[in-house]
Amino acid sequence: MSLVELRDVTAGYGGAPILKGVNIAIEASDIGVIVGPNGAGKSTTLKAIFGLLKVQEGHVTFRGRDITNAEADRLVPMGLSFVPQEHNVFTSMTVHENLEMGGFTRSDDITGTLDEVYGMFPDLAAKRRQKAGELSGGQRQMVAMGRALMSKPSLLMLDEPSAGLSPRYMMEIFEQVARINKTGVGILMVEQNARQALAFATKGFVLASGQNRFTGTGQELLDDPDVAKSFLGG
Amino acid sequence: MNDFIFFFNQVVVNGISLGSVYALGAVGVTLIFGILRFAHFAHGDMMTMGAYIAFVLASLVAGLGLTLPLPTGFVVLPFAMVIATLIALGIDKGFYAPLRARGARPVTLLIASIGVTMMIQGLVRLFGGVQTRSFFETEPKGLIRIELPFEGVTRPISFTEPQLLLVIVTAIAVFALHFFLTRSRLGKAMRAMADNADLAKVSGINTALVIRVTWIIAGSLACLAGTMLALDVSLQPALAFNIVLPIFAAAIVGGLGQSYGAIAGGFLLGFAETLAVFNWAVLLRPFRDSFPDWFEIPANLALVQSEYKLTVAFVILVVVLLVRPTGIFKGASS
Amino acid sequence: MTLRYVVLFGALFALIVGVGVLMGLPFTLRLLVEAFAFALIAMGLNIQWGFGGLFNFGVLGMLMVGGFAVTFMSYPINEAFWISDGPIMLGQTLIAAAIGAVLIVLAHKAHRVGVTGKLRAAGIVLAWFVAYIIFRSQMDPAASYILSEAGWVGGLGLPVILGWALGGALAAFIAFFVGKISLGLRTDYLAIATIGIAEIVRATIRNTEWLTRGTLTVSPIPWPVPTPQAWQLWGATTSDSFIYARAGYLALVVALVIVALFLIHRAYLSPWGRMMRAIRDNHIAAGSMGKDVKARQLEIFVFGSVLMGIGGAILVSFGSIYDPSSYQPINHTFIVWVMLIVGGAGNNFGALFGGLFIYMVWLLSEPLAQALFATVSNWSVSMGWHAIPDINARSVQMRVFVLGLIITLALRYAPRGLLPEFIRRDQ
Amino acid sequence: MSFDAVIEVRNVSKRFGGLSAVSNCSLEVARGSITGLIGPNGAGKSTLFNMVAGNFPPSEGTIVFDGQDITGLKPHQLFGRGLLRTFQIAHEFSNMTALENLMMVPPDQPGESLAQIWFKPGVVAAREAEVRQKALDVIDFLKLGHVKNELAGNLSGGQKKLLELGRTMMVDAKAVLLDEVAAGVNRTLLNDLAGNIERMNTELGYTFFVIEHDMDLIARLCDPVIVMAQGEVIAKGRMEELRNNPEIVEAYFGAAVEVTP
Repeated sequence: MSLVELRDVTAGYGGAPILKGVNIAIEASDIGVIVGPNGAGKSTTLKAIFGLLKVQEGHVTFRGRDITNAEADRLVPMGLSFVPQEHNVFTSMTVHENLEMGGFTRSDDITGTLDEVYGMFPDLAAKRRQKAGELSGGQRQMVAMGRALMSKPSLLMLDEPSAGLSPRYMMEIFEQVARINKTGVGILMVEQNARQALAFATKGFVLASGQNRFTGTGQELLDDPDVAKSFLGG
Repeated sequence: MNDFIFFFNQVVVNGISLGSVYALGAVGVTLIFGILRFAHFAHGDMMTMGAYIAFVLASLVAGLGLTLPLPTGFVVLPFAMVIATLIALGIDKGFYAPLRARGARPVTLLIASIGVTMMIQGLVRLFGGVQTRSFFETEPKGLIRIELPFEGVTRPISFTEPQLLLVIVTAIAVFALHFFLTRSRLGKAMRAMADNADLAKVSGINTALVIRVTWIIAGSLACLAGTMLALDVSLQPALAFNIVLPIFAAAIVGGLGQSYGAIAGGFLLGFAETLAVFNWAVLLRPFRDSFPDWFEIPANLALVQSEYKLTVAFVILVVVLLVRPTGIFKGASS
Repeated sequence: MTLRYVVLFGALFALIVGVGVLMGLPFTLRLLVEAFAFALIAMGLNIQWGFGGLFNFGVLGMLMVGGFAVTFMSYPINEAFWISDGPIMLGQTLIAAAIGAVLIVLAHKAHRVGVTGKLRAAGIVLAWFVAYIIFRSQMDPAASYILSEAGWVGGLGLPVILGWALGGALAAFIAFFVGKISLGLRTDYLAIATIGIAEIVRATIRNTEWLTRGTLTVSPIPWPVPTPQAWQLWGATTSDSFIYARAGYLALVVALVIVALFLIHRAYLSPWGRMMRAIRDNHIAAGSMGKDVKARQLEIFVFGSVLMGIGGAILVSFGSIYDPSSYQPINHTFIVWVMLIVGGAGNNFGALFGGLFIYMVWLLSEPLAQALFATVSNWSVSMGWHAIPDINARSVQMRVFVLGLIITLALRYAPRGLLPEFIRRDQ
Repeated sequence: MSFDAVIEVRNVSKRFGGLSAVSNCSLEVARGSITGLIGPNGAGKSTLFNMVAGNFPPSEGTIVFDGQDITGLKPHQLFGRGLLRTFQIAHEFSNMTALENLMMVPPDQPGESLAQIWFKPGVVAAREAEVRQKALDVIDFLKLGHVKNELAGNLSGGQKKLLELGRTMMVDAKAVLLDEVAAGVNRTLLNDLAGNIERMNTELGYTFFVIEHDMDLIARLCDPVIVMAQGEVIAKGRMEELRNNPEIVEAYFGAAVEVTP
């Protein structure tokens, strides 16, 4: 049984659908990466899983349970977590409060998880009383990831975590993602920097125009000349 | 010295009272704007409605013939706030929630709040009548005078009991709100949603619950502000509708969505109004001997005539909108 | 769609006939004159909100300005004022205002001579303050002099139609400055700013007694058509005279509304309307397609306000009394919004229908509510309980509630109104 | 080619608060060319584009269009000088039909003045007929005839993009800024779109300045291509050359990251 699975999902914001029958499946051990040209429906796929837009046809399951069009406040306690691409921190709140909000749905003690997150991102520990809006782009991305980890997810979804970051931060983020995955958290992320992302993905999905174009392990896709030609810029 | 006490009684006491009412109202407006992203125009009438609820409860209690150490209208306030809160939740469920569910634009909700304003006004006048009433028909309004132990000072510092209570409850409400927003889980969730509603949702925050809490706070603060205003002046159907615009001005001047800004804006406007209509000639009189003979102190040196008191708020509002549209504290944008 | 127009306007006509039979001709004519005046005002708001997407909560201010204009223009000349020193003192006030204006303009232009930043801002604030002091130093004595010597300025004794025109012009003049100040604001700020400015206008007109007589009210204001008294002089019976006079007034107003509707609708169907809808839909794209968004929004704001000013003037002439205290946001701003939302924003005929229909509902609900309350009260008495106190005062409040209910229901169930904006398809 | 540049960006910088989005950028767009602008997300392409289009002024530097300084001019003023833009997310007038979307474009229509509408209806009608014919021609050119009476808001993403392109054809533009025309457009329609851009360039003499993520489209249309990274221009040349330049490939496409999963 897959951790999360999309079967023939058609979804959109009303009007013409953006996803037209997308299939994706991820295990808990996987780092899944969705790549493809702009407008292919990559981010839309994540939003469809997280109930942020309407799934018109098809099904989304999480550990075998149907979560099609479930609301986020139900999904987070189940173990799903999502880091949006933009506006992914509470700018007027401190780093610490941002993390607390990540653990909002938990009724148990969150201090242990807080320490883990600070251990994972030492930069943040030093700035815990600072407003998130005053941080640099890379630090914000860490706050956003830390917030998403506070709910102790078993599936972490990231929408272009490297967007707008300098190469140093990008590497750091990718390394953290790989490390998080090793603790048993399934990863599903969307990336523009397709090569780097596919290089460490266990599963890659190339979408175009709202449909699956190629699926395989990251290495298979990198080696596929068709993929390289159309989507990796030769 | 007497003249300075006059200044104190006229400006400081009135400024604080008016500022407190504005602040309590503006906090409600700003919270609703922060969470629901629309200008809730019916807020002033929710204040009036709250005052009428308190009035009815006070009449019932007075009918029991109890004598209380504090004004009856003040004692029944907690009960009135509960009722007003329930009504506020009902209004949201009946009139705003369906529009939100449809994804209506904020301006549609603003127009809907005009409809709610009219309904409340109609009902208040229907059941409460159009005449002016007083909470102090059956009991005296306490007056506090503090004689200063200086030589030649004949005029005491004076303010009324409701004014004192108003300042106390405003301070308590502001501190309670501060602790709620910064310390409690739900308060932080509210700030989170005001900051970034989509991300709050993604974090698993129950946004419907936050909206309910917002109405509970806004509704009870509106009832508090309305009742305290009615205790201070008098109760009439147009009580708060007349000050809903200064309240909005206070919220905007403070930066819409900013609770502390709203409090600051409220006091700023309260003082601006009382200072603008104060007759500054009073303060010049003690020095009349030191002026040359040809200089005659004009009888009235008020910056604006008292008829234009309310327009002071709008002038400040318009200037703020022109110079710094996000308010003195940076406001949320919709 | 055409059927919908026929049915709605047919029903409206039937309603008018029904009212005529039940309530008598004089009442119906009065209702129609006022309803058509409000339809004109609703059409003005439709231009601003329906065509341009500009939120105007200051309708009341425009109506008051229109009312003042026609009062000033058409009321007989007050000899006592003109023979006094009043005109000279007002002239001095005008000069003082001009000096103040020059000061302010100079302060604004200080950056040309190198004064910038905070210093310039301080200069501007100081200039406004000094200008205000200079103005008040002349205005206050002039005002109290006129009040004591002549009572007030009086009118100009010119034809009423000129007063209506001045109402439109004065409203346009004020709308221009209001628009300059506030049109860049977001919708919710614009709403508060316009209502704030309207309140300033209201406070000013109410309190400048030397010019408007303030709360003392001005009457009788002349009519543009023969009055009932004139008809009586010509031999008509009292009851007939009211019918003739009001019918004459109604004919004039209806003619005006038809001309306005024709002109507005023509503009709406032309490239002008297309451009305005484009700006409303997406002002960023319209700007990048070469449309001067700011200037066009100002144009539309002024255009709509002209109709409101004229409408306000018509109402005051008809009532024959100018009472600044009678203006209330509910009766003069919110009701116009109800008319437009229920009728259909963006559709001229929707505004016309909404204006006529809602005004009739508004006016008719008063006697209906009174009858209802009287019945309930009688029933209460017959049951041995108390009668309802102040029936008349309370029952009129019923209609405020009903109006609020109508607009919220309309927003929920017919958000585009009874006659929605239509799509123009090419043949 | 620099002696006949339509757009010249000279030492332009833009800062938002403390963040520097574009720093000291200079580039040129030659008359009659289709110049591409590529770079990773956050490279400052859109910021640069918005400054050229007049959406906000640069913090420093000048922008020259057709030999004249246009720094700080507003979009509607640039339109009057023949500089047009499309938007990454189509900015259609959603409550107007496709045809109306085109017909609103031509500047100085007599029918945009109330006085002309009321007092010179003949002039207005005559011009309106011309504008309509022109719009119908553009609709035909773009093969949108079947949706001309559809509300623009109801069109598909690709059709909206075509409509945006069509709006630029309603006037004689000297240069058109295309902001990610390929985003959200399916392959078949993209082919049409690219074909239309090529035709507009060769047959009608339009100059294009294009931001694009779709490498196929860039390779097909653009010469030269300018590469931006971290707020600076790092290279300019033909697409084939850039693809073979390892430094560019690393900056833009990125080197493979050695992370063991």
